[in-house]
Amino acid sequence: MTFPLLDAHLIKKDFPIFDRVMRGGNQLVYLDSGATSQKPLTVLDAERQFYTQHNAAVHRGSYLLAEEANESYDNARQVVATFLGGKFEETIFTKSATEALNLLAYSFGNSPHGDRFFLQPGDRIVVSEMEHHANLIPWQQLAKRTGAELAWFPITSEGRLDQSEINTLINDRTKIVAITHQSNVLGTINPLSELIARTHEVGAVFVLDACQSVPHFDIDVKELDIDFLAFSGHKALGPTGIGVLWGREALLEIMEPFLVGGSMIETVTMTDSTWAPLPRRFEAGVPNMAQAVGLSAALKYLDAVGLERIHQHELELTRLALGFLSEIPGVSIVGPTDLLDRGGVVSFTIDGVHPHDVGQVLDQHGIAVRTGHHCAWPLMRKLGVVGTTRASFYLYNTPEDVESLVDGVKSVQSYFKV
Amino acid sequence: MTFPLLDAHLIKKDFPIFDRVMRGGNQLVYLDSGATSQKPLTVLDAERQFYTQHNAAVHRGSYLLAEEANESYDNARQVVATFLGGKFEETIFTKSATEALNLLAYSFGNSPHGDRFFLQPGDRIVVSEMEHHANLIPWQQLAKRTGAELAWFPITSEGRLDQSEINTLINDRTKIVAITHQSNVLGTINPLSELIARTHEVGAVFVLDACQSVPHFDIDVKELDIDFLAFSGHKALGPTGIGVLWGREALLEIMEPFLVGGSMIETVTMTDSTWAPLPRRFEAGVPNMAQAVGLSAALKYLDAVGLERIHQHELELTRLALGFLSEIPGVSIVGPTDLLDRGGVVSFTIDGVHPHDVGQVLDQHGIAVRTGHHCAWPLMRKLGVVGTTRASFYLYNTPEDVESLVDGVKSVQSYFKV
Amino acid sequence: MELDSLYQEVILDHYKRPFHKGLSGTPTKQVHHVNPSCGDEITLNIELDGDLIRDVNWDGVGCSISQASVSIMSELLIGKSVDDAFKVVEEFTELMQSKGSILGNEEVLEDAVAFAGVSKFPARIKCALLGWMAFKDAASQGLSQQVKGEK
Amino acid sequence: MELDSLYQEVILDHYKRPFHKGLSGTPTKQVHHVNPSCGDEITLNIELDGDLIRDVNWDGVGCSISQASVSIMSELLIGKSVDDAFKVVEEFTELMQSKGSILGNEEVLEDAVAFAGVSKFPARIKCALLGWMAFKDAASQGLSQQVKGEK
Ligand SMILES: Cc1ncc(COP(=O)(O)O)c(C=O)c1O
Ligand SMILES: Cc1ncc(COP(=O)(O)O)c(C=O)c1O
Repeated sequence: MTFPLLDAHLIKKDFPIFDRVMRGGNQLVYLDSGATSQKPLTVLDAERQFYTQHNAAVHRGSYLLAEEANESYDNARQVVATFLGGKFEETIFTKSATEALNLLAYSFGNSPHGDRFFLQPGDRIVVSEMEHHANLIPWQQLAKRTGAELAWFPITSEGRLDQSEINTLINDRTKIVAITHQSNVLGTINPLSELIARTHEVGAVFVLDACQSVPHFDIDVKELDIDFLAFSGHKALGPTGIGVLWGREALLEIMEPFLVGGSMIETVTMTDSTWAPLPRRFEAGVPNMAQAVGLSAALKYLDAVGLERIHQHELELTRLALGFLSEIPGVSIVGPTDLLDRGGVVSFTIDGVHPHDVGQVLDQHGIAVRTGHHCAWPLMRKLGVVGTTRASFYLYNTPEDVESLVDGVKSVQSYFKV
Repeated sequence: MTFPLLDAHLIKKDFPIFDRVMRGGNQLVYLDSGATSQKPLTVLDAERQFYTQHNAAVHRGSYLLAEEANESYDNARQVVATFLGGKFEETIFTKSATEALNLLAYSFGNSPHGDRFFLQPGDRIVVSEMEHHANLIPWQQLAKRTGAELAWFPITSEGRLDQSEINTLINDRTKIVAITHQSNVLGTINPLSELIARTHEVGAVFVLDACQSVPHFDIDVKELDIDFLAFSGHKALGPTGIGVLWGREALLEIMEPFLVGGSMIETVTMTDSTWAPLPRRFEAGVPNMAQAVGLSAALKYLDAVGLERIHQHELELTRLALGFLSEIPGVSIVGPTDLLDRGGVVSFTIDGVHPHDVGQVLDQHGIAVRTGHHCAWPLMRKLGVVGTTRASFYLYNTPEDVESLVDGVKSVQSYFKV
Repeated sequence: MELDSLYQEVILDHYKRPFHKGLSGTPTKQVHHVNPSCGDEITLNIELDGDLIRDVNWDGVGCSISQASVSIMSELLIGKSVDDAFKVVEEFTELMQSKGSILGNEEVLEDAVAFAGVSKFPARIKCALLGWMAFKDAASQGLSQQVKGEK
Repeated sequence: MELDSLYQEVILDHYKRPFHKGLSGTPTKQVHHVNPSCGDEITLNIELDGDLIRDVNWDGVGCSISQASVSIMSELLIGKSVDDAFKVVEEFTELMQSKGSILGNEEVLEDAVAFAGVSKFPARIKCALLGWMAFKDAASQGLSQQVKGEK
């Protein structure tokens, strides 16, 4: 088997965790990058370099270290902005995608009556049935607080977004459409162009949950013509504790702040405050500086390898996995079984064995997969499963990892005698 | 001069940044720990160890790495809880003190009508005139959103909390009292016992902004009898991107969630969700695991040195600084000039030189101080200054650092010919 | 193999042929518990006659550990007084938290000692405890209901 | 000494004896600008006669760099056309962003070239620009006010 696209064996060497020995004395076969990715040394070194050379509070000092900290933090923001195809001012650091999506929901909820983002009974927010809880519950609760209605795109039995009712679902009263780019359970990549066009036709804003896309394939916010995007650093080779909200400048500028406190103000009296310009208006307090620097090192690493190559590599692994797994009697793929509009996530079930037990036996072989509802309970119910076993691939996974998975699945079956 | 309390020269060696060379070829004299502290190697190593050995998403996998990540994260929480004198369930990781305080304000704001934390016109929130913006603006904006009234303790000309009107300020309609433990500008430590007693007498909750106390002296939430506490890891030798909210279990349990998404739910349907038990209810999404681990290493380091020794050491440095600085003609101390109820923060002004210019000249000597309004604009206005120059001490500061500061101040005066 | 200490024969047997599964009778109290991290769910009925546990039956979805655990528990607790049952629950909880350091008292726990190996797999402890926590909840509520004469 | 490249003699002079400080006259437009990180504030008046800048005066608090900068700027721009003034502002902004790589065109900037050294101190660039940004704002607003005939 030749994988000319990417030498994942070589890439693995950049990630110290692959030296670990797992249960049963096995090497680590890490197939849970959909939950969080491993970190290359360059990211850890970038963080350490910040702490040991340039650590100071940004925005707050005029001494040399503070200047350097500012510069590091600004450079990190510029790297992220460029990576997304957006502007410096449009790129907000949060602690996670979850915070980024909550920021939007709370900011909209803070809008005064009559404002563009003000929501009231009769207004509509549209999501889909395949959303991660992080892109469902903030909107669900915003709807509850404001009296707006929550509507959603159903999915087809194959696990694709059913856009047949798009024009009735996204109607004139719709203010927000929030959809995932790639399902973290099914691997489905949602075609966005019609969704976005329709959203803008009715004057609504389009929010993209890009947690599973930004780390895995090339995207450009301007080309997509979206209004907001959220992703988490830890799924993109970056540190924990950092996420990004990208937003169209003209929209961010008229939005209410979310977290309030130091560094995001213009003037403050006891009874009133005015807000700093973008991007600081949305970053209260001493920010997660080291994590921003780490994330920028991660994105540079991804850029150096090449997002298109990474995507193709993951697709090859997915092709292998889908092929092998669907040949095993008793194994059912959950989600699309072809490679059309699909990323490197493969969910499956094994007749007679609960996903948790599948994961346990695989763990004994050093194989790390995710099992359960994957923070997408409504989707599980719709699919009629209690959970799935999910393998998710990344640039450091090799064809041998897929073989290990397939062998592991067979040993699950023999262990449980199914 | 003998400093038997603490060998800060030895401690400095644990902090790699002190090897840096600053402007003018000078060694780093870091007197800005009030803004952010430097990090000992042990903290950086703890984070790296997590990433290279145990990195996986907590709460979400049943494989070995995920078990280890869970254990690391749980242990970190237990260390913080013990450090504060609180319980595991009461200790919530946030990204910063700013987020922790906003969490409270938003959670209270989400309370349904009739609930304990529900606010409406006629209700009162009490803060003080010496609050950092992070413990002022969240309450100010909450008051605006709910129609509640914001009231505040004034300060005396010496820079102490004026508690003479305590019984009229904290009245029967008061729901929340939020006060800083130690002023980040003046160094004043606020005596809390009467405040807390009065707060509880009227049935309100007491929120302590402990950003400047938790890193510097021993505190125990049970002994203090407070209801909520917030602090930031980065000011306590810990990483950026981590903060803590501690709350009384019985109160946290009846509070509405703040950030919503994965890991903080019990069940989810498209239209409704129920919430996980504490502490997870307040931690949505994949958490800042590595930063939590780093913070716990920082608190262990502080514990090993001893908080009481650290506090006494800082007081000695403060005594020196106050003594030397107040002898210089044209230099005025802003804040208490004695050591009663005081921490290691010394703010001052120099006649005829703007704080920004003071900081610039000090920087040329390798001395890092903070200048400006210190995120406490209302306090600056009350004190009638445009800003101050602030030196803040920590366990790695030596008497020589104070001497450098004093020499630096004199050279500022000669540079500007004042 | 390490795995065999987790998946004892008796556990796999109960998983395949669970006891007291299927809701029936006229419960003194019914409770519904969920394990949010993996999605396991259980509905559990308890039938009390004063302090006596006349019946326990249940339905739910879950992994082998959670299913077998509630099956073995039901078998073990039916016919006991609530007081005695609570002692068994306590003993079982202790076993689960032992990180493999104890083997469990077979006098008290009977077949449930088979779960001793679970305590070495932190992620599975909640699976094993799900049914027991549901039972504890149902029994406490059932008791106080009777006291209040609500039955 | 590095510091002397920042604090040129002419800057310190203007700081001690600022020009056009004190609000006066009947401004076409008054603006108030703030530097949130350090708390420097400026109120700036502009008096226009069509396209001609008849007067600039100001008041405010701030460091030597911000005070001297607005003093030198006022002196420089009074009597120019708004168009010409904007070119000077642009040239000055460019100098500030040059990180010490250029010296500044003395023909255009006159005394303001003294601020070339500021560009090597990132934290001070905003101080130097505060007055200039206020001027730009006031002039644009003043112009469009005249066009709309609101004056
Ligand atoms: C007293 C006080 N409260 C709150 C804060 C806010 O902390 P952070 O910016 O880390 O959230 C600070 C520090 O900036 C502080 O000194
Ligand atoms: C599609 C999707 N959206 C949102 C999230 C939430 O990301 P985080 O938990 O890092 O905030 C995740 C990952 O957990 C995800 O896969």
